[in-house]
Amino acid sequence: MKTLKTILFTMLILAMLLAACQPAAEAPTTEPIEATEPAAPTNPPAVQPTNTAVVAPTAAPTTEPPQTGPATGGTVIVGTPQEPTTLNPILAASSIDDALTSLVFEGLVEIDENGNFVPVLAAALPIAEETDDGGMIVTYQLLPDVKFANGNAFTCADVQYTFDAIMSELSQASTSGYSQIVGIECPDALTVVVTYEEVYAPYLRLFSYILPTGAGDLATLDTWAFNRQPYGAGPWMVESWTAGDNIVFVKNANYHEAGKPYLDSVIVKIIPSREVGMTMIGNGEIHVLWDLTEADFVALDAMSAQGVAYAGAVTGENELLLLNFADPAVDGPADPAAAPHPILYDLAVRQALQMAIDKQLIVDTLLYGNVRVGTTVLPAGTFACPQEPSTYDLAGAIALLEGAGWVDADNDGIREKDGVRLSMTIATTSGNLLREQTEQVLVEMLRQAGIELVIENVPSDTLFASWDENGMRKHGDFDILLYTTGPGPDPDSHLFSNYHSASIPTADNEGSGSNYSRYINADVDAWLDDAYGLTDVDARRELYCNVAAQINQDLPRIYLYERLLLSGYRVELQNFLVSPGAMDFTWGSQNWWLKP
Amino acid sequence: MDDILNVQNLETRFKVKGGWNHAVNGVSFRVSEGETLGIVGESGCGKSVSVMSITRLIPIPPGQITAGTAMFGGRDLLKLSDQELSKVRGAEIGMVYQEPMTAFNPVLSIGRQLTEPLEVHQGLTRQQANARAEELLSLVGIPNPKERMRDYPHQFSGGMRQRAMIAMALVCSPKLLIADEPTTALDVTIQAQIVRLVKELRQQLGMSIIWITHDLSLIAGLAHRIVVMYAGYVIEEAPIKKLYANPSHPYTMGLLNSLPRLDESEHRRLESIDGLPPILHKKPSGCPFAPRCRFVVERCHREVPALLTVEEDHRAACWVNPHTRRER
Amino acid sequence: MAETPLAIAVEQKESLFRRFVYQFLKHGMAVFWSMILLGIIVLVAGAPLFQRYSPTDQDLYNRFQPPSAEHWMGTDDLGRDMWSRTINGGRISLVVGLLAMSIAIGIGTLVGLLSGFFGGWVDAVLMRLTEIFQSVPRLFLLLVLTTFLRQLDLPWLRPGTFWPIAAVIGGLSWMGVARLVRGNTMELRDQEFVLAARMIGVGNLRILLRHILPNVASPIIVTATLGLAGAIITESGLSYLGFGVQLPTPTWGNMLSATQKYLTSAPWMAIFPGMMIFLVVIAINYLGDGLRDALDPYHVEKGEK
Amino acid sequence: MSENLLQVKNLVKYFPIRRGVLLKRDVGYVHAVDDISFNIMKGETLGLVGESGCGKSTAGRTILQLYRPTSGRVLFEGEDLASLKGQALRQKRRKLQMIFQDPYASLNPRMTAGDIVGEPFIVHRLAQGTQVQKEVMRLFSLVGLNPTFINRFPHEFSGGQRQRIGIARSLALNPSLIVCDEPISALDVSIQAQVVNLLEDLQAQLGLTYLFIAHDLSMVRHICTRVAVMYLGVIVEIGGRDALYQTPLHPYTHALLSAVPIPDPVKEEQRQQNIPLTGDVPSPIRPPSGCRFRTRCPLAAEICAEQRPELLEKAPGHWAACHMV
Amino acid sequence: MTQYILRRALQAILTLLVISVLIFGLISSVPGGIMSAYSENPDFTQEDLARLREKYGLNDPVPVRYAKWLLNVLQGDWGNSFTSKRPALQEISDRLPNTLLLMGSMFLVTLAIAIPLGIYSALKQYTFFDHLLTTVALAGQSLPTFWFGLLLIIIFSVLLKTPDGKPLLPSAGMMTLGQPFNLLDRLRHLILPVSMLAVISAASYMRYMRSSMLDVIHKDYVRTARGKGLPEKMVISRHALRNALIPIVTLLGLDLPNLFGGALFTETIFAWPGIGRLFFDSAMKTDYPVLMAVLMVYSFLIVASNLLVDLVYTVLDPRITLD
Repeated sequence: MKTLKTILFTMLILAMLLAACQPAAEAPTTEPIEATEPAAPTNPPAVQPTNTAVVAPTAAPTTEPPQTGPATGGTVIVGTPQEPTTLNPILAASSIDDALTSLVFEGLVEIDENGNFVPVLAAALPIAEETDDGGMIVTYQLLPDVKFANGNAFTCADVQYTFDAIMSELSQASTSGYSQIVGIECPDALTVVVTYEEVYAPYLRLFSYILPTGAGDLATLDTWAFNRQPYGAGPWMVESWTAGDNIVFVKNANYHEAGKPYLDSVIVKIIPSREVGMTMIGNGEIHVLWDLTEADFVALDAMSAQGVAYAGAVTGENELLLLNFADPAVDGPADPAAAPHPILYDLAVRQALQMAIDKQLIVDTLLYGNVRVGTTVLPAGTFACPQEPSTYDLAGAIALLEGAGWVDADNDGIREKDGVRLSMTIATTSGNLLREQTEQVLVEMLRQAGIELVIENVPSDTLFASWDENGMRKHGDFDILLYTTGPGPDPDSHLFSNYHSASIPTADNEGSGSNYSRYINADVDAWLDDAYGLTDVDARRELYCNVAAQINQDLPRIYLYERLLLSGYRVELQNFLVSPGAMDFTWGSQNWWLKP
Repeated sequence: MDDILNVQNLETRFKVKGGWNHAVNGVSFRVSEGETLGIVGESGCGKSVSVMSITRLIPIPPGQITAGTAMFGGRDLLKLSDQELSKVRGAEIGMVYQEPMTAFNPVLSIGRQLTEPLEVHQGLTRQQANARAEELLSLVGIPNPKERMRDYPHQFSGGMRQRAMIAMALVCSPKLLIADEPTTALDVTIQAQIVRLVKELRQQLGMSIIWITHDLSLIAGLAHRIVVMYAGYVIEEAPIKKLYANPSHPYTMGLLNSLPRLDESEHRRLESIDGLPPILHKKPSGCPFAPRCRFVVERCHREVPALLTVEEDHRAACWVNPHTRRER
Repeated sequence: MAETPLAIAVEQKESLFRRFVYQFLKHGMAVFWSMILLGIIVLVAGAPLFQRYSPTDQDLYNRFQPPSAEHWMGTDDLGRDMWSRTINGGRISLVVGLLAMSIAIGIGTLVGLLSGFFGGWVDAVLMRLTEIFQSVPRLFLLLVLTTFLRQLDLPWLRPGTFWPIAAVIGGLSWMGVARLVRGNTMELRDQEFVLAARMIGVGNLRILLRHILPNVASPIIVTATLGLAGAIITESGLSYLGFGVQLPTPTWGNMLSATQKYLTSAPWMAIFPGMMIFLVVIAINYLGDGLRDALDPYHVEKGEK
Repeated sequence: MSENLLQVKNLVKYFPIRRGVLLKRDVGYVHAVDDISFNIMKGETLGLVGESGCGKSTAGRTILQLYRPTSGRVLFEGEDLASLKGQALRQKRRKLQMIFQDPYASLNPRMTAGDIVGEPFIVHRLAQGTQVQKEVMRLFSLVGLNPTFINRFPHEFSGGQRQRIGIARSLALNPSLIVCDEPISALDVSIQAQVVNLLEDLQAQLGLTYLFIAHDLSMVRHICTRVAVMYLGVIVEIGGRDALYQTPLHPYTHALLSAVPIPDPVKEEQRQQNIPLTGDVPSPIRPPSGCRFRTRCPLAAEICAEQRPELLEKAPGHWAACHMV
Repeated sequence: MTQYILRRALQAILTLLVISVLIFGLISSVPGGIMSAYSENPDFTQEDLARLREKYGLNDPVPVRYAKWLLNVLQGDWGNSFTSKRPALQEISDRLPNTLLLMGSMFLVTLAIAIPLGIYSALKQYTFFDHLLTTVALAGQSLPTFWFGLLLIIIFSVLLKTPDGKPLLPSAGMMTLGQPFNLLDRLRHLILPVSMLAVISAASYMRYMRSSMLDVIHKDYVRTARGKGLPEKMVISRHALRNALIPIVTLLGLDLPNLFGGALFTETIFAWPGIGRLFFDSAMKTDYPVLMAVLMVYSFLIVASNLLVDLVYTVLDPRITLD
């Protein structure tokens, strides 16, 4: 299908020119940094989805006259709060795993810093053709003369091998998409023909890494030495991995881009305390600090005089409140039909909640005005469906509650109705300062409306535990949750698993699905089912926008603000870019160089 | 005979909560060469403190020596620097303590503890010191001294420990041996052995001895002269036979009469001294024994009695002659 | 000897308590620090009387204000009044400390008394148990247990409150007390006054409660003071690791742990709760010193010997 | 003065020494009291003397069932105390009391003197309220303590006074037999006399019977009517006071007596014929075979190692356990 | 002696067994686990999840899982980490030396500070200096470790700089990355983490040392030593100190479990790749093979060090015999 070719997943630019102008020593300020305009309700779908999603470097380098050329040599030290568990992408389980594997492995097609798919080991973006039986064939032409770090040539066989590995018994990679593949043929060493059983629209996201054929016997995949000492066609190879401390990546001499990488080595240092990480980047003890949050803007700004800049990208995810429609007090799996939530099942309460929350105030203060308030489940990308921002209207919220019968009869500041106190718990992952601040602000805001929120945070593992592990989210054992989620480049799976009634975790489906609100809307179900069979982007978008609008009416979730990916780096490090692909701050690391 | 030690007018006090405890109040005594002096009194009478003050082995603070002289070999011990005093202790004055268990360091071997003074005072090598220590151990009657040197104090029996303690005190051949209730913690048969041993050693080595005790029976067969103390005062002083034959202070009399005797012929009621010895928070203005005394006269409350001569070498600190019940 | 008529004026009973107070007052440092502790307790207990702002009222436009006449200790990351949070935070911290300490002392004393008094298999079982508890690193068990307790839906261990924290800290801190009490009990059990009590027909229970317990009380009280200080610090450590008392309820521990990011930019946020912990712990330690001296029945005699 | 108040028959008390890798088992015993028999007649004072570690205190406590005997019988008023338990024992034991050695350790420092002396009334429900106080004051007067001091704590009393408190407590239940376990050895000389005089007075006044355990032979001679000498867990000699002191039969008694000093320098000078006992007391864990004393005995012969000498009546009322006499 | 060690070893095994049951039960009842990482991902199919559950043996009931675990452990197989797939023992052996280095240095520094100051304080009892030290010690005890650690970093690596503008001391890590091992560098990296713990624990040890010393210097045998004419230095060092150290050794033994707790804070703050952090991470991920292994290793170390303390006793105090 021709239209498929045009599917480019794009993201929104969020340019932030910052702190160069701010005195470093200034105390944290509550004034919003001017970059973002307050999202006025009159704004039409704020910015039409455009390509690129880069936060421009904060400090001066861009304005300087271009250098004669990149310097070679040197070592860059990257701080991360977590240690990767593996460097084999087939086994990768966490975002740090994903990010670091891309130092070693390159794929056929990857997402660049602008959010576009670009060919990497493929000579060009592949061509997809629908077959008569409803299937699809995707043909890749591979770059010639590419060698793996061990000197072996990169060929079609490696693509086949990678596919086999992903599908193998011990693989822990997601097989979604790959499972549609019926076969991979190699007409010649540099041509790869992938046959899909049915049309798989997001096919470009597949094969974002290629394993070398010689990596090992797939029957023992999980215990390969390769998993910690991998080599691929990427710019780096692992020299050493000191458990719990650091991983040293050295230059891949066989890298296919001539003269690159510029650096000699990249060292990843595990720094569990982010505060200490901040002092280290300020001191120049490390060059990059991965995975900062929006709350770190002030500290980052304060360090601009010490040569610290930052880069980030919009991810399309929202920090949101997830409201439970089912009664958590009932033993067993929550079920809104049988036992509706005594408070949250009431639409008026949900609306009042949204109205009583001054999202803009949160953004302006806690986030220093550097992000946008949340308005829609699909804020960015090809399928972006901007929605009216909610209005902060405390009086309106109160009126709504009063109208719905929630009144404060006993004058304790909290409303009641039929003996039910308007009091709910809110849970998020413990130990996350920004989220804790957000929660506390919410507590205060809602108290104004006579709603009580009680904070009961739990370790992230408890919050996100699976069905079998009696996970509170899976079993609906909560009132309100605060966390981040959002669609990937193609919103289908996210919308289906989060809002479709078939995705409510139950004992029957062994807890699969993420519709934790237990939200059921027949229209939404129908739109989502319809969209699945469509290939026309505009038609799909229309259906998805229906869903987004309906969600905002039904309010199973309240979107607080849009999340940002943020990494700090030192200004002497050039070409540091963040790809929104997979939280990938190591994207383009072959181009990194250190200004002397 | 020359005085080997001459203590004059010694005063020692201890700081306690809210004031001072006057433990020793103007005590004077002397020890001649080769003489054994017994210092007798009940617990808390200041007998140990007096003697320990001389070698400054009382804890300072809270202790404080406020007056007095202690001439030993031409020097006043009380005026020596700590360093000079260390050279006297162990070398010229040997000490034996009451509890042989606690007086030995539990974690060092007997041999090690015995040889220490030799190394410090005489600069002997380890071998020389060991040889000397073994010699002493066999002198005090410890069998297999060579092996026992390696033992720790807890491996010795009580009597053995006290023998070893005596050996340790004598290892540098001191001129004066101070024994502070050395047999109190021992059984009678062992006590008899120790007493016999000391007598033999005294004969062999010819040192002077100060023997502090509360036991008037024990000291009767051991000392040449006796000093009786009460509440920090010397209240009677006499050659041994004179004291027992003619106790001249009511307290001494009371003590002697309160003892049951193995040789008493018939049952008699023991004489008890009513009341308790005082703890002196300030120096008394009268005789400290007055509140318990049967012979008390008005003057006793007014004036601290001086040591008055009863007969030659025999002095008692009492305004009354208890035998005649007349004031002296 | 004549019968004594009851009419004789018996000396006034000088209560142990009065004697204890008298002895305690002689310990200068202890008195000084007790006054400070008392002051803090008054502040903390009467927090509503001393606060100008509610500890939870936010003023997001006035975050990170340094100390001023308006906000004596400045404001925190949500523009709340630090003074008010500090004095209110002390409530939970002190209550957690007290509660944890009481639990630890309770269990420890019981285990120690039984173990030391009865000996034999009772002792063997209880001591093995103590050993087991002692052989697991406490902090780690704390983390696992806090998570575990949250899982249980016990009403009185309602997550988010300080109860589970206090219960867990207390439940994992009794081993030292148990050993101490056991040692003391074993010593006392063979003391002559216990034999004497047996001789006059006193039963086990009365011996334990009347003869042994009062005599192990003073080491227990001293340990209790140290345990109190320890529990306050442990709570702050748990908060640092994200396991402490839930926000927005302020405790000194979670106030401190939230300030790491602002140690340089808004140091007052860390200084004040830190200082309170510091003052309380020092005060409690000196209090313990004073108690130890005052509770020693032989204290007077020792001083005079 | 002929009625037996207490009969001790073949009393044995072993303390096990336990050892083992996992399960402890008894690997040996301290033979603290090893088969002793004697009786105490109403109104008399029996002295039990011996050096430290000879088992005399253990014997006293075993008789009172503070330690349960390993074997043997303790007949008190015809009833075997060793077979009694719980309440029955408690009731019976009211007639038997004890005075302890250490006046510091034997009084609970956290109780007032009055509470200590009054406790027997409370646990046996003999009196209540002011009645208890009245009784306590009566006892205080009886032992020569100022009855107005009942609210003082033990540490406010001197050693001698504390011992009086202990005596008052033991008298509360109107006992007929009192075991005095070294009641004066921790006291100063002048105080010892006070306590001994008190004990004698009380005996005369209340018709008490004493088992007087002591190591001080002079004091035992002073206070006792009959004396038993113990060595390493066994009684080596028992007899009337005068007989035993004037004509001791057992070589150990001989040695003991000759070791006791006399407060008279003249007599001491003449008395140079001590029988010196060499060496130390053997371990009670592995006591010598045959006669316990043979390792230190000047008279020891072969038979002493082979056969344990029985306690035989060598003269009327004068028993000794020695092959050589 | 041998018998004693044997008995203690047997007891230790029993203790460890009970501990393992307890911990295993606790861990299994805590929600969260390896599967949550996957169940989060909408792209994971139900079949994928089922396959993974089976692979990790999570379908068995807890007792069966425990039995399997125990059986494997008895054969020397502690299982593979759920996350890194490496043998749990290897995960530990990679980090244990680091923790031991940190704790060992800390111990040494603690004792090096605490013992002399404690002695000095005892000898100068009730002087100004004594009061000062006591107050400082109390201050040290009342500092929450993590807070103190961050403070140290701010002072020594943010505020204080070397003349060429580099931080005076490195804020974190075991070594300067990208350089070969260098002892001086390692020592520089040890300074802050070690002082964070050492200052705090030295505070309490100093107080213990002081009171232990005060107990000892009034003992008879110290007087005896003086009476022998030994110089004061010798009296203190040879006679008093050794006896005063005996109770300190007990404390060291009892303190050990808490020290490992302290290690967690240090390792978190100073990015020290040690076993405390491994514990924390695996606890957060409910990676139970590693978690069990870490806890068992800890417990083993504690039990073993208690035994060691008892053995050290016999060296320090000849009165104590083990049987």
